[in-house]
Amino acid sequence: MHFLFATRDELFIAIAKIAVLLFIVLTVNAYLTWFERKVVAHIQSRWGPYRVGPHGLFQPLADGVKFFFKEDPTPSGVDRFVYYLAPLLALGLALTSIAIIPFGPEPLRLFGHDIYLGIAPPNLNIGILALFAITALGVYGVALAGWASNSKYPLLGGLRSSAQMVSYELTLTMSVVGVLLMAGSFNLRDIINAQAPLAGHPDRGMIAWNIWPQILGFFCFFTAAVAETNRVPFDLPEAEQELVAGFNTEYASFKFAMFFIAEYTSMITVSCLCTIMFFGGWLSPFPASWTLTHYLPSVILIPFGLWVILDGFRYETTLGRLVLPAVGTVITALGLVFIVFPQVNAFIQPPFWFISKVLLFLFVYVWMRGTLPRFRYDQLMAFGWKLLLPVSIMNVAITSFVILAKMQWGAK
Amino acid sequence: MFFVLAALAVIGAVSLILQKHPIHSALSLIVVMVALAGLYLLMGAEFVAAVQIIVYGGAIMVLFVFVIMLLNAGAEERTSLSKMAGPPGLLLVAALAAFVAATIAKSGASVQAAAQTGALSSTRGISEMVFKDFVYPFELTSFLILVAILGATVLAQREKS
Amino acid sequence: MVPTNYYVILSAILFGLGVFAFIFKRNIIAIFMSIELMLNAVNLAFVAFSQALSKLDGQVFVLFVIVVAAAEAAVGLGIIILIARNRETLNVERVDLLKL
Amino acid sequence: MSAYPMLEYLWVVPLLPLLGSAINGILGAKWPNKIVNIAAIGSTGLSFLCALEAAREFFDSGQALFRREFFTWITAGNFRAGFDLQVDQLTVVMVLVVTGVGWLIHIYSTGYMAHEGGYYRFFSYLNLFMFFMLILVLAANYVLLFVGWEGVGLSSYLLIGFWFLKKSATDAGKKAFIVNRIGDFGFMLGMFLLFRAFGTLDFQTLFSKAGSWPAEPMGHFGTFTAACLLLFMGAAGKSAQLPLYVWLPDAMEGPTPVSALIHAATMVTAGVYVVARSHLLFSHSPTAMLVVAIVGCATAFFAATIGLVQTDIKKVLAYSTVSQLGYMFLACGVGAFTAGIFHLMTHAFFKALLFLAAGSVIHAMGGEQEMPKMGGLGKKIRWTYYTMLTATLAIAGAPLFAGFFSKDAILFATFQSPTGGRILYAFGLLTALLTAFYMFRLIFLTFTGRPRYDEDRVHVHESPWSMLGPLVVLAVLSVIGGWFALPTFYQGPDYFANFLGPVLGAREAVEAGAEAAAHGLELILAGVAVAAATIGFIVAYRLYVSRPRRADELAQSMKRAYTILLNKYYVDELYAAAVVRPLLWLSTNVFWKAADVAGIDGTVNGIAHGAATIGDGLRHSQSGNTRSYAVWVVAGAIVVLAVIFFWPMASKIAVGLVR
Repeated sequence: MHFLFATRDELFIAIAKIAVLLFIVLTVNAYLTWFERKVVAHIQSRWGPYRVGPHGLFQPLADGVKFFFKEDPTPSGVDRFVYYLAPLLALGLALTSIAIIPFGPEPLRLFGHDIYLGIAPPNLNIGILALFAITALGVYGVALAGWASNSKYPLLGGLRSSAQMVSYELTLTMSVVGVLLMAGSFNLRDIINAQAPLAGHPDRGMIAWNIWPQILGFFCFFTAAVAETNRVPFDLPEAEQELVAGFNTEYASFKFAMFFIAEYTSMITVSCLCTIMFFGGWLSPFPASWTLTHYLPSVILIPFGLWVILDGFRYETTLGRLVLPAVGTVITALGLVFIVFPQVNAFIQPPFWFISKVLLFLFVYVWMRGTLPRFRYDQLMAFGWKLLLPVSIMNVAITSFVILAKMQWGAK
Repeated sequence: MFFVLAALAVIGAVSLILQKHPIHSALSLIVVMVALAGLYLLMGAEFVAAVQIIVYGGAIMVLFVFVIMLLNAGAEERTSLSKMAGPPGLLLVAALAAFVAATIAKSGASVQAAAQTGALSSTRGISEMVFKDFVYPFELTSFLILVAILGATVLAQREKS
Repeated sequence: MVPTNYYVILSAILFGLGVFAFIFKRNIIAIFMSIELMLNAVNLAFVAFSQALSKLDGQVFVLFVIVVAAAEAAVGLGIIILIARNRETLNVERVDLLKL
Repeated sequence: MSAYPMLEYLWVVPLLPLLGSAINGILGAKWPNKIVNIAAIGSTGLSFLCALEAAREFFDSGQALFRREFFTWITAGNFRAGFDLQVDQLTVVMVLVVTGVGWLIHIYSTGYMAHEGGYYRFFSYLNLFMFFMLILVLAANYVLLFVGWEGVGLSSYLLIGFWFLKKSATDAGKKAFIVNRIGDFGFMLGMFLLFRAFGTLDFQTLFSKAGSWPAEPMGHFGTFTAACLLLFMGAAGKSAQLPLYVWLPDAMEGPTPVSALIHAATMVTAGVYVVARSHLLFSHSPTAMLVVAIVGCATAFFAATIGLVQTDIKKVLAYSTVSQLGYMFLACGVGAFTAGIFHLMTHAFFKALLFLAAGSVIHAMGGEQEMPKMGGLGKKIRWTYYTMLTATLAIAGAPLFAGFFSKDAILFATFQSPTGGRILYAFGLLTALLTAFYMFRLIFLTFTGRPRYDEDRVHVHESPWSMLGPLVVLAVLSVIGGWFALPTFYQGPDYFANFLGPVLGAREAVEAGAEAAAHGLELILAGVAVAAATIGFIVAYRLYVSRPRRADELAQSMKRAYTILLNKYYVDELYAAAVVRPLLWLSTNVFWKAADVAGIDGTVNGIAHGAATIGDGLRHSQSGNTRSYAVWVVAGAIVVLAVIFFWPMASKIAVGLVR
């Protein structure tokens, strides 16, 4: 793998990709907040954001604006360099990690170039390792933030989070090893393809996914991932009751936003990872022979769009009556497009599955936040070191043993 | 690309020396390590690069930062001796670096001659070496780590009094 | 293709800087870090030669070095914490019980 | 060959005792005596049976020599010493004697040592001895033989010093060891010489080569003579011949079974065995033969004279052993190797018996060894008495007892031997007389007459059957042990000679021929010997039974001679004056005071002081400042690098290292 690009076009393509991905990710982030608030609200039988825009759809925008124009005080006695560095580090690393995720198998042919979905080149042999490397560095953002803001709550928060992250990183890595053993490669694409039906074997759809043999690994991985992202129930670094807001107490407005975005971005990353590692990435859960399932995107989109339109007509505010139908029509149109142009449909399949799985995981995140209580710190550590790590190591042992056994007694 | 990374590394090292505050030194050291990782990638040693960042960047340096935070280490104060130590030390080191460079460069020339830069699938090859040729050293290192864990635990725990 | 010598010389420079840091710094943690720096320089040389000879041994050795460094860091930092506890300072010039 | 499993697995025979020794030595400490017995007696008994089976198979296979190289032990250049065992008639005799008698003595010891501390230790040593002895006799080359040789020396040392709290015992052990060293020195030199001459130490090849060499005429001092004399030096050490006999009497400090097994029956006969084993070499060198004969004869007479006046029952037996060994060497010296081995065998029987019986007496007396404090025991301990009487008759050469035949054969051979036979014969005869005298003296003093001990303090009691059993068996053997040679008296063949014929070769045939010719002569000589023995008996009877006071008067009348004898010709004192004291002086004044204290210690201390001063100077560079140390390290590194850089050779090396 080399850094220098062969042609200028490649450079441009790369930049373009980055721009697009950034836009998507940030938007998704924004609406993720909305989504989260809504879901949690409904879990707690509230309405959630409702004022700004229909169903509070414009809430994220409002938040963004607020973040921009809010006063941004820098506390006295902070270590300025580090104080500014920390959020940049956090956000930068979080966004970088997205770059490694591949979103679709074959390239999109545009202007005579093969454009792969995903920024990293498809032959990135150390994909998962690189990802881990980046997440490993992610600790600094939090730790430094906590240290730099020269105040005791952040310091404690920073200490906690760095300790927690370092501890759970082990589990995170170990629990993936099983998958890597089965795939025999670090390359994320290879890992997904390893879950695809082998040539000459019956296509068994989701049966071939890693989730079944690696159920233990998945459990460990997801838990550790949640801890890595400092989410409930492992969000001790920002445990309001104990230490105001943890490491980012002293951060305001945009720098705070950075941490915020970083957190949600890493949520997305982790969801993508879960999808790739255990849920067959962009593979359809159904055997390819079930051709009808190819129309699932449309089948989902069109009714949803229609419902949105209807709902829009019945909405209280004028804005709502304008916006919602528009959104609805767009969605419906998309669905129709998929039906009309089969090649588009064919191309859309993998990303569709990928995204839907990711959304599922994001929902799980939110769901957990809505339901689970927070750990106590000692519980957290004990859980990480005494349960997760041994289990994941055991998982590695079992997996390797099974693989060896298969090699030995050539079971199929 | 090489020169960018090399410059980055050297700058990091220098700032490691010049920074007064340990945490800044730590940060600059992290810079050095990342730069080195980049160099490894440049040389096609992907696995090593990844490990370099994961272990050095993600574990060891975190440990450093952690300890610095824990001990709340302040900026170091200069003393006459250390002022004195500067120039001669610089001389010594210059000589050392020069010698090392020159010596290895001399040998490096012959190495260059022998070098056929074949792209080797590093990760697989490394794994095979580690678990075939170097399996006993590998086991030994694992034992070493165990010892280190115990040692660290024993050292860091407060005596129950 | 960057010639091996460049890498080697770079590693030499880094090593030298590490040594200098070791001599020059007074904060024990910084000194410890300078050791890590030296180790890194050596690793660089290892990888450079392994690539030059297209042998993997060098990289394997780097792995071992990293492992050892990790162990060393764990123990060393434990010791540092002890020192900080007992001597209330991190300045090596204050830690001079050996002096007679 | 697999038809003969025991021969195939010949190594089992020596291994079994080693096993027993190891087991007892390692585990025995915790065990009750019974289990130790099982381990010890079981192993030796088994190896006895194995030996029997091996012998049967050997004769069954009907080959002259069975030889098997089990594994190579040392190879250097063209030198090879393997763990090679061999079996031939001579070996068979030795092995059977060793294992058989050894086994009996083991059994005996269970009774005798029953109340001793370190029971397991004793048996461990004893088995160890058996192991080495078997190695010695089974070995098929001089090196392995030497291993056994040293091994028996070691175990003898251990056993003599068995009661290591008794200073006299440990001293005796050391003495035995050191004196043997002197002999072994000769032995090794002999081996080296042989190797240099023949390029091998393997019996078969060595002898076949040697056989082809011409014999050296009398008085000529060539390879054979030198080698033989050196070997004989070793033999003399091991078999307690003049002038190296001094350790044997002291060795009586060991437990009596040890004296019986090692210092009477087996180990001390190793020398004779070696001489017989390398008879080919000896028969190539009449000079050496003569020396052997003379030394043997002298020892026999000399020891006998000392034996006359000893009062310690075991000492008497010890000197008698020495003199009997002299007989054997005499036989070898005059070329009657068969007779020598024959006497070796019979002697093993009756001398072991004597010692065991003596042990039984001591046991009965509760540890008393002085004959003047005994007397009249005959009625109290009948079995011991009769068995010992048998043995005495045997050693004194009473007709139809074992000793009679063997001794007779020796004397006859001596008489006939061309070189100075008559004189040697005379001394031999005299010795026979003396033997009879001191043996019967022992018997009378011990078993007859009035008790001279405090009756109500010492409760004389017969020994347990575990001790008496072996006595009886040995008694039987020492009666019938000589009957191989019985037929010779009516012109029949000498079974024993014919039996050993294949090994001891041509010379025997000649002798046999001569024997046939001079049959009448043999009868006469036998008569003379018996007469001599009878005289000895009568004298003893008159001195110690009919007129007890006479003995003391005699001692008074010839006081000087008596004291000389009583003090063993002052040989020990002589050695002390001639050898030990000069050595002591040398080692004290030269080696210790001059070389060690002044030289070595001086140097060492000087260095130490120098180091101290230097360190005193240098320690001020120890600022206790870590980084200053670092600076020094760096400086050193720079120096090294400079060397590597400016010195092309070194740079090459550096490149090599980098590669």
